[in-house]
Amino acid sequence: MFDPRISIIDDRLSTIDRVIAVVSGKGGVGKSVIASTLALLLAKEGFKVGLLDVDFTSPTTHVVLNASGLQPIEDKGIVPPEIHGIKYMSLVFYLGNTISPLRGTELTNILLEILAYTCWGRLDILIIDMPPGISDLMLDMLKYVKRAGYLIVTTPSKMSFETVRKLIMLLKGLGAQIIGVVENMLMSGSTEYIRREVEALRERYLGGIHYDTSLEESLGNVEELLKTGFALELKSILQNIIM
Amino acid sequence: MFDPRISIIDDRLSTIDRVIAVVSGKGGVGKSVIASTLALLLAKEGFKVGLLDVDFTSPTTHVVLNASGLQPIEDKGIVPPEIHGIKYMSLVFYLGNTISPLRGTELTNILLEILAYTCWGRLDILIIDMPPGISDLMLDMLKYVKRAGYLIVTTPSKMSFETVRKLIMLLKGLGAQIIGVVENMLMSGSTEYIRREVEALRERYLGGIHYDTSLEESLGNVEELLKTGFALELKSILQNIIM
Amino acid sequence: MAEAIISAVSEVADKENFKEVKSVLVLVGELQQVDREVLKFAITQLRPDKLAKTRFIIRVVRASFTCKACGHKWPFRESVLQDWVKEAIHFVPEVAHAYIRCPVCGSPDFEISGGRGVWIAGIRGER
Amino acid sequence: MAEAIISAVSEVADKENFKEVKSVLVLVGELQQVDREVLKFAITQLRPDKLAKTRFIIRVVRASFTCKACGHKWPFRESVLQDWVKEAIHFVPEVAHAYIRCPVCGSPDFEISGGRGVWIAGIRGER
Ligand SMILES: Nc1ncnc2c1ncn2[C@@H]1O[C@H](COP(=O)(O)OP(=O)(O)O)[C@@H](O)[C@H]1O
Ligand SMILES: Nc1ncnc2c1ncn2[C@@H]1O[C@H](COP(=O)(O)OP(=O)(O)O)[C@@H](O)[C@H]1O
Ligand SMILES: [Mg+2]
Ligand SMILES: [Mg+2]
Ligand SMILES: [Mg+2]
Ligand SMILES: [Mg+2]
Ligand code: NI
Ligand code: NI
Ligand SMILES: [Zn+2]
Ligand SMILES: [Zn+2]
Repeated sequence: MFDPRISIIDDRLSTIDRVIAVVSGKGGVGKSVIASTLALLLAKEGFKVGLLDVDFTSPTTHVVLNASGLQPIEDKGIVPPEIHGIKYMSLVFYLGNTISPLRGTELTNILLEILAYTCWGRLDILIIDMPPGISDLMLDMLKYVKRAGYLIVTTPSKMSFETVRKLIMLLKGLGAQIIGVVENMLMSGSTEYIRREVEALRERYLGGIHYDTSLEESLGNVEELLKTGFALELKSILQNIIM
Repeated sequence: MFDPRISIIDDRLSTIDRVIAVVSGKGGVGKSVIASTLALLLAKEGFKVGLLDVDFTSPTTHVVLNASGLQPIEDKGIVPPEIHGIKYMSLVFYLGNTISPLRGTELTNILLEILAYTCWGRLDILIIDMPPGISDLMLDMLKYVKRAGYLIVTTPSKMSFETVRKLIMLLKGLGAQIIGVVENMLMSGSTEYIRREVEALRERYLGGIHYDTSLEESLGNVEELLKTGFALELKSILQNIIM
Repeated sequence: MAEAIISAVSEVADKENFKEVKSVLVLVGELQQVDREVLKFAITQLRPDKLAKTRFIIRVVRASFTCKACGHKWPFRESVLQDWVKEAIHFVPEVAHAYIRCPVCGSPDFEISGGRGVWIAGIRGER
Repeated sequence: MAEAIISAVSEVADKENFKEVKSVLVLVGELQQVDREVLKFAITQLRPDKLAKTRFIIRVVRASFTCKACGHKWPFRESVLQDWVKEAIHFVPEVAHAYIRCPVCGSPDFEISGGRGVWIAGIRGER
């Protein structure tokens, strides 16, 4: 038995110049707001950009983008709808507000399905928002999307870096491309703790983003979101790296 | 073929009066600090308490408890080591600082192994710290530990409640026992948003815990941790409910 | 989907050093809701010269679910579902977990034990 | 482990209405690192009267791994591991993912394709 989806994935992704997965291992560090805001920033700069939400049991990028009510079109595959200049794909299109508890084997199946049948067309960059944990979807990305570069997000907390360190070790061990580490939700001054730890692992510390009390209110309002200190700091950190 | 582990789980848990799983669906909301601190508070009040960290790919409760270097004893099963008056079990005992990426089927196997072979002895309460996501381990808890009560944690954010709402709907649909919802990391005033949403779902809003800048530094130092505003607020919220 | 099948068949044919591929057996899960004739037609349109004479046999596999909580098995009956739900399951069968529950115990923790995906179950060729 | 086996066997015997259980075939994964004689002795000590005459046959199943990234299969060779790692794998075989990598591609994404767990593969009795 032979699964034809696997042999078509590289084909489908061949029209995309660069694939960037936003990861952490840890939850709640800001992966989804960073992935969504990065996609918005890139679209505004004139890049052709796609955003894929792979946190299938608890997707959230649609909240940031206010993307409810969108529907993909079926035409020799699935054509993702466009919002704010981003080609956007999420399981939310098919789930509505219901819950879909999914086991790991099912998560793998969904990823394969989406990678094999989504027609992204020509893209400069595809951003992938990853779930927390170091489980099926992380292993599947490493297996099926070998070209992906990893943008790692942590908070200043040792609880958070405890997990991030392990993820970095995994990615390094497999020779995956690590773009660098973003430290999100700085409270007042940086402690330099994360920078030191990241550099000790010989990876790139990209910079810090402060905790921004105006972010929550701006979620769902893209104009407002792009004006927040959060978005400005994210832009200045990634300016020369991704944009 | 018949897996003997499954038929022994109820036996193993039969010496435990109450099982409480700390859940959210969402990551980074404070499940692990709440689960650990709750266990510490209960031990201090004289309860016989156990703590089981089920976030196998990214365990963190050992950071809160400063529980490195502990080892369980094998004696007709696994006897969990005691720390700060808590019988404590985590995969960290066997992983050290290495990373163990695990697929869902493997997570299920580990859970069964631990539930079937850990000898908790007489306990008033066993606290289980759950991973983020609504996947294998959540479904396995519902399948193998039907007696568990669920203590749900959210932050004030709509991003966070987007997922928590779905989890509540799942638990309600299955008739699982929901203890109530704790709102963690309040910044300044409460917005009442979470309370209203929880009550609309006809569940119990237990109270809010403020963001506490002294918490991070106290992690690993149990004396200090129990003096934080975080611990005091957690205690007053759960006083009449769990203690 | 037709592209995926052709690309997979070509890959296997190359690996096996087939001069000619005689026939291909394709199993299509019922949940995929693919029209057999449409798929056959799409394959005919898209196949490269190398597969011009290949016979594509397409078989639909019935869908069924097995509950992981209570063990109950039941068949998929799409008639009870609304159109947009069918459409969603057509795209990703796993979203069934959002809309279908075990008829015995109410659990969403079931396995799609058949009827999902597309499989190339056999390729016959000449070297 | 002996308790688990006895409790499972008793359960099945009740369900099947066995008056007497003749023999039980127990498969023990090599990764479990259980000494067959020790397990046999523990079962003899713990079994209830009902199972007093039952013959327990214990077989060890060799462990092997299959890489999900590259497909390579290889056998478990515990000799290369340090004692405390063996001890850890003895308790939960899945922690092998922290210490062992595929010898071909270096991936930790492998399956323990045999040699884990304890299984009751057969129970023969008289009604
Ligand atoms: N720099 C920041 N300032 C303020 N709030 C933030 C910041 N980054 C993230 N958040 C908030 O933190 C929560 C978690 O963010 P999210 O993107 O969902 O994390 P993840 O995807 O890693 O789980 C959200 O409520 C989000 O709005
Ligand atoms: N009330 C609080 N005040 C300040 N920091 C908190 C509070 N609750 C949790 N945190 C911090 O938030 C981060 C996430 O907490 P954690 O318990 O790891 O969440 P989860 O287990 O849900 O992923 C940790 O760095 C923790 O120290
Ligand atoms: Mg997220
Ligand atoms: Mg946690
Ligand atoms: Mg499909
Ligand atoms: Mg064992
Ligand atoms: Ni289709
Ligand atoms: Ni043992
Ligand atoms: Zn059922
Ligand atoms: Zn390999």
